[in-house]
Amino acid sequence: MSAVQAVTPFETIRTPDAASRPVKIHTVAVKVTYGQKEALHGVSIDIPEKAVTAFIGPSGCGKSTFLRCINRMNDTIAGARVEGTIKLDDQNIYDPDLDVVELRARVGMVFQKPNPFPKSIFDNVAYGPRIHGLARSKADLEEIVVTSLQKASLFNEVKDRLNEPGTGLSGGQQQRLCIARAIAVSPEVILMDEPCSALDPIATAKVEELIDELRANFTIVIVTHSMQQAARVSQRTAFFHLGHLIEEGPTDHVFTNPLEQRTQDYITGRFG
Amino acid sequence: MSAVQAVTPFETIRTPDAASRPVKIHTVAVKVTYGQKEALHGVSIDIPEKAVTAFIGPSGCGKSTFLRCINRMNDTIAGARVEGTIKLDDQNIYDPDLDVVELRARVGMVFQKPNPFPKSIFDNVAYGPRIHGLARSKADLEEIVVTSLQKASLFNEVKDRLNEPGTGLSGGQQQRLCIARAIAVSPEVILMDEPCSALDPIATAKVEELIDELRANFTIVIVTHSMQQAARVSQRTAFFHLGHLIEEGPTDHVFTNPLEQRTQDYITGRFG
Amino acid sequence: AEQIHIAGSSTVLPYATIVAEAFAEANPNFKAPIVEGGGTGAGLKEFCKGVGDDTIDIADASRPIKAEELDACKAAGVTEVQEIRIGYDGIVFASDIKGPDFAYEPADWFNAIGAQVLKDGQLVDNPNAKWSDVKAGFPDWDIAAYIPGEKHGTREVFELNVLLAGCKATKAYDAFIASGLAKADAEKACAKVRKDGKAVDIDGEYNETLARIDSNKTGIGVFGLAFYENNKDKLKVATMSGISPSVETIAKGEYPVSRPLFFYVKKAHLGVVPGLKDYVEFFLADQMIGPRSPSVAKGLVPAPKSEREQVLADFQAGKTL
Amino acid sequence: MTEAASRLPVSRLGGPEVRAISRIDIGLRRRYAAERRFRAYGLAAVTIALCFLLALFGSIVGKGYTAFQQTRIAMMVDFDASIIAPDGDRSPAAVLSGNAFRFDDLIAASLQKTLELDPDDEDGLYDGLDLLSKGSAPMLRSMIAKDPSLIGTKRSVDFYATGDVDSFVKGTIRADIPESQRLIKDKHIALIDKLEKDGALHLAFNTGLFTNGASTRPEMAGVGVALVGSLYMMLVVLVLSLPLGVAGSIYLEEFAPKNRWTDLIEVNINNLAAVPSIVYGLLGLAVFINFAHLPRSASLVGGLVLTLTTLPTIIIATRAALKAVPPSIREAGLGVGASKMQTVFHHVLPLAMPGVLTGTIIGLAHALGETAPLLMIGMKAFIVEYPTTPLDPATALPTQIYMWATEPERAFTERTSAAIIVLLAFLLAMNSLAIILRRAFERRW
Amino acid sequence: MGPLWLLALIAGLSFFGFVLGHWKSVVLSGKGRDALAARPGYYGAYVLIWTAIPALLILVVLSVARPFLVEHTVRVNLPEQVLANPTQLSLEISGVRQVATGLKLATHEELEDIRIGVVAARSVFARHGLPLGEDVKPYQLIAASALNVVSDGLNTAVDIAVVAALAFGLIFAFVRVKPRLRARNLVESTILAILIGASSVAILTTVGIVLSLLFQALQFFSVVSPINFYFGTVWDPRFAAAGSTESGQFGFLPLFWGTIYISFFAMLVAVPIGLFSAVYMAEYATSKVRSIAKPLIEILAGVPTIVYGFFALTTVGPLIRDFIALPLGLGTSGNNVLTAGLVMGIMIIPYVSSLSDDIITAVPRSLRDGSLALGATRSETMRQVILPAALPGVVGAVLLAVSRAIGETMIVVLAAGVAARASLNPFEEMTTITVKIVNQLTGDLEFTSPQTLVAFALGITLFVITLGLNVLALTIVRKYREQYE
Ligand SMILES: Nc1ncnc2c1ncn2[C@@H]1O[C@H](COP(=O)(O)OP(=O)(O)OP(=O)(O)O)[C@@H](O)[C@H]1O
Ligand SMILES: Nc1ncnc2c1ncn2[C@@H]1O[C@H](COP(=O)(O)OP(=O)(O)OP(=O)(O)O)[C@@H](O)[C@H]1O
Ligand SMILES: [Mg+2]
Ligand SMILES: [Mg+2]
Repeated sequence: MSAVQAVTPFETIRTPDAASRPVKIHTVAVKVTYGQKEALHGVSIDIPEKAVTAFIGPSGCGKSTFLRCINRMNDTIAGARVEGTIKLDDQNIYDPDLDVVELRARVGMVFQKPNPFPKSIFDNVAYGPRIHGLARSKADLEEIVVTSLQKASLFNEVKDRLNEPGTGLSGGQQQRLCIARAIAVSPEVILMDEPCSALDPIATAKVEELIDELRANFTIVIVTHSMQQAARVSQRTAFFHLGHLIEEGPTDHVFTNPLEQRTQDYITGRFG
Repeated sequence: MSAVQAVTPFETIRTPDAASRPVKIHTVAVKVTYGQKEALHGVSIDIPEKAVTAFIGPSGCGKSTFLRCINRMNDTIAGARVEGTIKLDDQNIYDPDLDVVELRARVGMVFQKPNPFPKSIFDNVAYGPRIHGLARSKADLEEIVVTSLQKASLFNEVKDRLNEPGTGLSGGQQQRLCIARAIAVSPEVILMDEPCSALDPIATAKVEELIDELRANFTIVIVTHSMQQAARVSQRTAFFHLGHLIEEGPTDHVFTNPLEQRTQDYITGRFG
Repeated sequence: AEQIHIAGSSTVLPYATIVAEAFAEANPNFKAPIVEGGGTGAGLKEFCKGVGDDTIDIADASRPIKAEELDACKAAGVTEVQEIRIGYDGIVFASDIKGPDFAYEPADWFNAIGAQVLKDGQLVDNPNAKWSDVKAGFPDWDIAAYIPGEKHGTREVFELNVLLAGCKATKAYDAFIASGLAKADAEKACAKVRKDGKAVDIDGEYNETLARIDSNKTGIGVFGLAFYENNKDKLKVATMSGISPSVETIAKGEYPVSRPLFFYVKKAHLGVVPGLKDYVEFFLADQMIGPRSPSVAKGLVPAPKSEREQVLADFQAGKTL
Repeated sequence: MTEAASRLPVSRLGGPEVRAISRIDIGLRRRYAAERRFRAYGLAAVTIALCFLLALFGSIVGKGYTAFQQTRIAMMVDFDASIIAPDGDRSPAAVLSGNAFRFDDLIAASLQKTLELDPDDEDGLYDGLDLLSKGSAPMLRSMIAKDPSLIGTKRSVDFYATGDVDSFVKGTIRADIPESQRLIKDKHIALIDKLEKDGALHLAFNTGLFTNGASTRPEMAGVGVALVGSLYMMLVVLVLSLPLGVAGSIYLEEFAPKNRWTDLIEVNINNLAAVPSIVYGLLGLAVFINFAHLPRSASLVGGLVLTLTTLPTIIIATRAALKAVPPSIREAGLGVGASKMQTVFHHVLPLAMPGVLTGTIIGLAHALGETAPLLMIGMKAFIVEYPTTPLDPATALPTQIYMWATEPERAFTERTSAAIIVLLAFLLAMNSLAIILRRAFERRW
Repeated sequence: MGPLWLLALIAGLSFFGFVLGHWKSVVLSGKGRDALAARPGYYGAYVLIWTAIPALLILVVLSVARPFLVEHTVRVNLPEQVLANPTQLSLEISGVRQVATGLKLATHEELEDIRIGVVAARSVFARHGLPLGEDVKPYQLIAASALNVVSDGLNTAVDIAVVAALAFGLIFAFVRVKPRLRARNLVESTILAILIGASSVAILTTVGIVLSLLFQALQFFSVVSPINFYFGTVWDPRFAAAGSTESGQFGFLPLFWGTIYISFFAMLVAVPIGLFSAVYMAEYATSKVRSIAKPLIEILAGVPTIVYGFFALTTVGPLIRDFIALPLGLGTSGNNVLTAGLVMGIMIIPYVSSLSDDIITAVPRSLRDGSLALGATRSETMRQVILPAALPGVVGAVLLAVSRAIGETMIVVLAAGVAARASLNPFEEMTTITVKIVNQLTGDLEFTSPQTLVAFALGITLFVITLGLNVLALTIVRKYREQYE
């Protein structure tokens, strides 16, 4: 509990480190078109390994779109077309030879709108480990589920009702369930689209805690609308605007000393 | 523009007034049970007219549940049972004689998860006015739609694509669409379940602006996880915890001088 | 083929099944024959598909096989077809039991449902709306005649023995000839049935006709003799040219409306399909289609003994078409 | 700077607020009337549908229930060894062979005793025999063949009365019309009365209706063969059409690229549903019998043809159900690294299951009642012997019903309705499993 | 081994293969050098597929080839004069086959007797319960014993081939099981292939249907000109008097009109009742009522059509005649379009109601909530939000119902009659294309006449018409579909 007490929502930046790391995801000129509409106009960014990268930007600027490119979830949208290069560990993920399923197993995702399966809470979390064979035994599986739920700080609330449907949870609980579901398969990269939008400050703090913990081993990309959150958890920040990547750099730089006026304006809420 | 510029996300409380107002919604010992599980254990609260009341509390504490009681949306959940009294303008809304449709027309709601209809953006907003016959003519209807979208500060982003489906919007855009949809029928009471959760600070500020403006004529209840937001927009704040209403009062009181330790702890993020 | 397979006319079907059943009972060591309905055309089509294991052995027919069909048979390798004539089918006219008695002449039917009839010496589109218009003394009923559909073998008999006869009797035939039609065309014109709904084609079975009379008590239906016999508590039969239809009057040739029934045997199968030869012989036995046989009880009009003997002899002699 | 911002103050003046102050009439009264009407239409629709069902059921059951009982005539039979086994050989084979008329003698003898006839009264004997089913002698013979120990004993045997007697006893042949029009003669009625008084003539449950094969004698006819044939066919249909239909739909809906080709296929499958079933019969005749040389009249072929007729229904239902599953479910599955195949089989298909099962229920119901295609492949047939495998000749319930419906004898009329009841019972039994399954899969989200 | 035994063997070994593959992958992963690329189950399935599919293929191929081989054997053993008559051949072959069966039944001594000719084979076989139509000819005996030899040999060959395939597949796949092997992808592509195969059944069916109709339709059109057929207004394919060649009038239009008219009335009954029932069950009824009403209504689809037919003929038709047609002076017939439409409509109610109900229930609740929260009544929600979202499914259901209506015969025959007429008055008799297809195919008419062949022309025309209907429906759905989420 001490950790939680240390973080109060009104405190400011938890000084992220600015160490340079190998690149995990390398993208060049990624363009996305939905039907006629171009939603991303050529985004090039390098996402470092074992660090948290935050995407910020006004609503509708293409953050989710870009995130969904990284694990090729845009494939599922009829009419969505992706151009450009995205490399994960030097492998082009839009390579026709690439196994999308493996990619998605390596690059997990928490969606913006929580979408639990209409199954029990337990099965929601156990599904990933089951199909990937991460558990050797039933006990193993249970442990994975419990740990994941605990990490997503949902366990206490649902421990008596693991067999009830995940769709019967509150909004914030569903969101945490989806986080638990994503981390249960321990992917190398975790893409989180506003994972704390429906969470109260304490739950948020715990999830941030989790993210901080995860970055020791995983690469994390998080979309957030909260500057504070970006400042607190991320090491690098990318600012999107109207389908363009405006600026990208170490979080403290971006927040304290942005290169672009638009970034400055957005961060200070003086946008227009 | 001046209004927008005045609000920066890092500023603090916009001193809400503490004037006393007639009660709009009066609830006594509201209990809600989902199947076996009691989600609310008897909540009694008075919600004043023409003011903004904020519900705060940790995820899963029953805020949405309570909100859904006020316009009887819980009726639609199989297995949900509501006990106690809820009066709107002295009329018991659980009275079997009461007209639910009229109630819901008077008490609008923005859901936690944005749920646009699979119709065009225009039709999404026009739906309510159409069924209630609020527009005398096509031009009238168009005006309502445009104004509502403008108020939800979505208009600029979608003005070229009013005929495209609302489901093709980004998460934050969908949320604003749902706000526009709700205000288009100008209900007396507007229940907003985390209306800004997917919005960037500027959009949030605009929505807060809108809420502030609306309270001149409407009663507003808003669920939020952001203390700052509650402090900024609400005149009264209610704190929920584990299905109980812990404390309720003028917002500045609650935030600066809470009666209960738990409230204090929650607000300062020192919970547990 | 382990067992005899029969298909064809649904008029012959009841007799074929009676014989098949009796045959199976009398010869427990043969498997019971399979008898299908489906209509003469369909049966002959299956029959003429070829010889061999997966083709049928016998086709029941309510009309003689046509030359084209025989050609098709031969083209498919069914070169030797033996024709067996089993007896006759009587066709009767009946109405609801509660109604009055009818005594028809062919001319009445022609005047009632012919497309064009003679009126005051002129050929006109049939103007008769009620039976009383056809002949004084008939009841004041709207004409509603349920006649066999055009695809039925019975229809041909009806046209030939009733309509054409009536046409000739009313001199309409002469009028057709006089109007310049060739003989064949005049016969066709005689057989033409009015299309204004007073004559209703029944493509189904006699039960359907009965149900129609049930729902329209003033309707007159065309039935098989057997069907009438089994429903004479519901139906009242009419006489034709003064003769009341019965097995005896038809067998004697007094009652005019009847037709022969047949089945066709693939000679090539005789040696191969167990029991086929025995079945045919069994069929032709007195106990099966003789005057006191169950087939006759079911409505088959038996052929004279000499005729039956001749058919059997022809079969045994291997006579083919 | 932006347009929205500059317009904001303006819209504050007009717009919804103004209206809000004097609450406008939202036409509730009219809308409630519409709501009530809508609901009433719904209720009316369900009620009408159920009334139709009730009317149909009423008429069928009303006509058919009597067929479950049957008139029997109990007579003492002296299983005289000297008649049955004149050469002393009591083996079943010997019973079955030899002079078939010796069993008629047995029956005549016991009839004479039962009716207390003068041995020389031939007319009386024939009148008596008229009451008994013509199948009595074969019945007696197979009875003895089955149990040769009967030979030499005396035993009361329940003989079937003929269909006409049965109908008369049940009242479907009326006695109050002149004898010439009546289907049963006065002398027979007298005998029936006498037998009834003696207690020999009685009604018993008609087991033969369920166990016997086809017969030209209504009293001995049963739907046994048809039942087995239908059972085989439905098994074939279920085993083939459900997996084929579901697998095909999954491919078309979830995997196939969306292009003109798949559009064409979709239209095509919808169109297959509109092909008259007799055309499927023609196809089955050409493919399964003429080309693949499967035997005619076999329930396997019937099942295959019906599979083809059922497939479109199942595919259309399944595709509609798959379409109705929200895409977010698919995303959730893919998002945790499940393959498309896994997502479909683990999440999408279970959610679509109610629709799949509805398609199956309706498709099978249709298939069970279908006759036209069976006509083409020789399954509307007179078949006495039970099929032991799906390759043996068999008939089906609906074709049996049609055949009985065309029989002239009165006794077949009630049996037709009885056979329909059997078919409906079969249908209910078949569907109940699917219905239970469907209930299990139904969930709202 | 018989085919059933072989199938059982394949099933057994496949299962064994599954276990082996599973086991090996587990053991390999336990050694911990490489992580498995897929779940052990997929390795099992991989081995299973390799074990079962080649063996099954071989079994199928050999079973298909077998009759040809057997026939060939018999043929080479038949004397010239028999071979000279090719049409008799199949009969001869079946005769030989029976003899061959008999030879297997007979005992050793009996065979010897038959060979030296002391007893007739026929009587020997009869003793074993195999009746033959006629005496066995010597060449038949020769051919039959050759056949027995070959077919025994074939049996052994099949056994060996299948066992070899099993062994090969099992070992091959087992050896290939390595942690790096992407078993899941391989298994899934096999499943995909199976799915494609399943969907191609529908396509093949179409091809089959078109082919089975086309040739005879063309034959028909060589006798009757398509113009007379398609634009003819009189349907009167007169029963050609014996020997005559005249064929009659084949006007398609009255049938077409009858089909449209009757189907229209059927839909007029089924669509509102079905849709409203679906809406009621999905939205208003308690789950208990729904769980009873839905299966009950589904029974309507399973009642044999003859029941509907007689219901129409004896009950509905007279009612309509006596209470509507006669008072209005519109008709005197108990057989009419209205009756047929009404009764057919009843039959197809469940197609609309049950399928629509499922689809309506599948629409996510959030949409419903969204509408209700705006103050929409339930009916408004249903009409304006849920039904549009459920449109593709509902249209599919309606199409299915139309299809069923178009394909129905018995009801039309009994309720509307078989008279081909075109009239606007729904109280008159009319008939449909399908009725005529069935009638022309099953009557007593000669099968080579245009009167029978016209059924094929009607069939293919109907096919094309309904195809157009479906294209139209697809376009409508595309246009108005509201894809949720
Ligand atoms: N449909 C349901 N069935 C069963 N339990 C439910 C259902 N909806 C909510 N609950 C439970 O009721 C409790 C209150 O839920 P509610 O949605 O009101 O929480 P909340 O305060 O809105 O939380 P959040 O901030 O996460 O949205 C939670 O424990 C939740 O799991
Ligand atoms: N399926 C779609 N079809 C058409 N346009 C889309 C679709 N999804 C997103 N868009 C459009 O693409 C743009 C970028 O959307 P995206 O969801 O990436 O925004 P975002 O940055 O995630 O916004 P938010 O913060 O509101 O979630 C938006 O203008 C949106 O309207
Ligand atoms: Mg987004
Ligand atoms: Mg909530």
